[in-house]
Amino acid sequence: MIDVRLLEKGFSAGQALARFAKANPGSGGIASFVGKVRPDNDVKALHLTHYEPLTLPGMEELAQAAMSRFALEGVLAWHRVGYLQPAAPIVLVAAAARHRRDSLAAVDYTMDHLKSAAWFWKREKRSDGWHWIEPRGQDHDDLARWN
Amino acid sequence: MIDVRLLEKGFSAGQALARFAKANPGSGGIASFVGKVRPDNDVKALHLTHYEPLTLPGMEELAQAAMSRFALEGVLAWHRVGYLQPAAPIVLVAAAARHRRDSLAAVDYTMDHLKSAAWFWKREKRSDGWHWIEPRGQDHDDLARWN
Amino acid sequence: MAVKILFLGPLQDLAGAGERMVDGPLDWNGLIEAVGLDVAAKLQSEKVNVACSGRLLPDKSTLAAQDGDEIALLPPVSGG
Amino acid sequence: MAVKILFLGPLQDLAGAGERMVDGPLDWNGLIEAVGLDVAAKLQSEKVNVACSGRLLPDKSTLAAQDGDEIALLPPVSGG
Repeated sequence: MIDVRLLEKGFSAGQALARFAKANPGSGGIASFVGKVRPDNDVKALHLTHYEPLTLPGMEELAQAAMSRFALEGVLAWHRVGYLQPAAPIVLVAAAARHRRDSLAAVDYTMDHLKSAAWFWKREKRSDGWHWIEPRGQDHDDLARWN
Repeated sequence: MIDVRLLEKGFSAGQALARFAKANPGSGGIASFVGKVRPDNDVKALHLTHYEPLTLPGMEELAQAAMSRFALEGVLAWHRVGYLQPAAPIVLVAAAARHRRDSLAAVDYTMDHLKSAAWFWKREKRSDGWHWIEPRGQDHDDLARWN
Repeated sequence: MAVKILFLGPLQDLAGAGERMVDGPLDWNGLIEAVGLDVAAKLQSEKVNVACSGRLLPDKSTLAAQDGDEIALLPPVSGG
Repeated sequence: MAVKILFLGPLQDLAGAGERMVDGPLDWNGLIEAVGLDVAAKLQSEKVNVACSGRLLPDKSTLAAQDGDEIALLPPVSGG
């Protein structure tokens, strides 16, 4: 079961995970990662933009790739767009599998690709105004692990 | 923040994760794994026994080791004991960290140690009676990755 | 009808707007001329991708946009 | 008062009971004699750990249990 969403409004990761678990009753384990706006570095708000014709299809392809690469029964990838407050969840990824290592590796893989290969641009508002977040070398190193 | 528990009764992983997130407001990300009794292989019930003077202290040492090894702000490790029905959660591990890779690696590390180095003995009830679950070679291979 | 050019992410600050309408048809050289010097310089780097009508172009220099098409200029995505 | 021997996990099936009380003091040889042949054979393998009074013994042959102590026989834990 693939559940991929772009969300304009906030969401509860706990509730989403509870529903995902119910939707994958046959799995021995579910791994997940939730990423939040860091409440530090003088950040007042985060603004996430995307390009609709590419972003959601790209996320769906990524979820399919994770399903093919690992022995999964389900994968969930939810990503916020729009304006976010500090501590709000940005991204939730979960993978249901028969074996623990598959579910954890699938979350790792999906997060690495969402971070550096999905069509999102972020800027953050600090006390001196808005700043675009640049690509990070570390993210590309993380992605290269899967080649 | 370390939250280690041995539980005699069932629990909701979603609720536990929601509380854990609130208890670690400064973290950029939370990774988790929940393992359930597999509803297959003719398994009617799972029975988990432990040795109280060693099991909980061992889990607390493991959580401390994860905190020391990875850059974490919090770690949660809950484990069921007693009789469990198919699909019931057995174990929940979560790690809150500033960086994604730390949180995922900490969950992987903690699960590997809970699986093959924590004082639990499991037996499962099949149609022909109770059977002890033997140690698995794969689990020891998983553990050896961290040496 | 015309061609719509979308400036994604930080390109919108360089362009001074999120989008611009230009007359079609538009090829790669026409795009370079239409976007202004700052965006053109970025566009000529390998790191900016171009999509036309919702499809990423494997080779952006083959751009051939018609009236009604939407061209999206896609700079490197944010890590963070 | 006496020494309590606890048989954990699959050892309880071999012992026929979860625990047994024996007179103290009890050393390694006394333990081997007290647990019956099946458990003794397992106990002499490296894989069965012994705890006394809640502490794992680094070398189980150094066992020196007094009346009131609890000895736990700990077979390899389950994977699964």
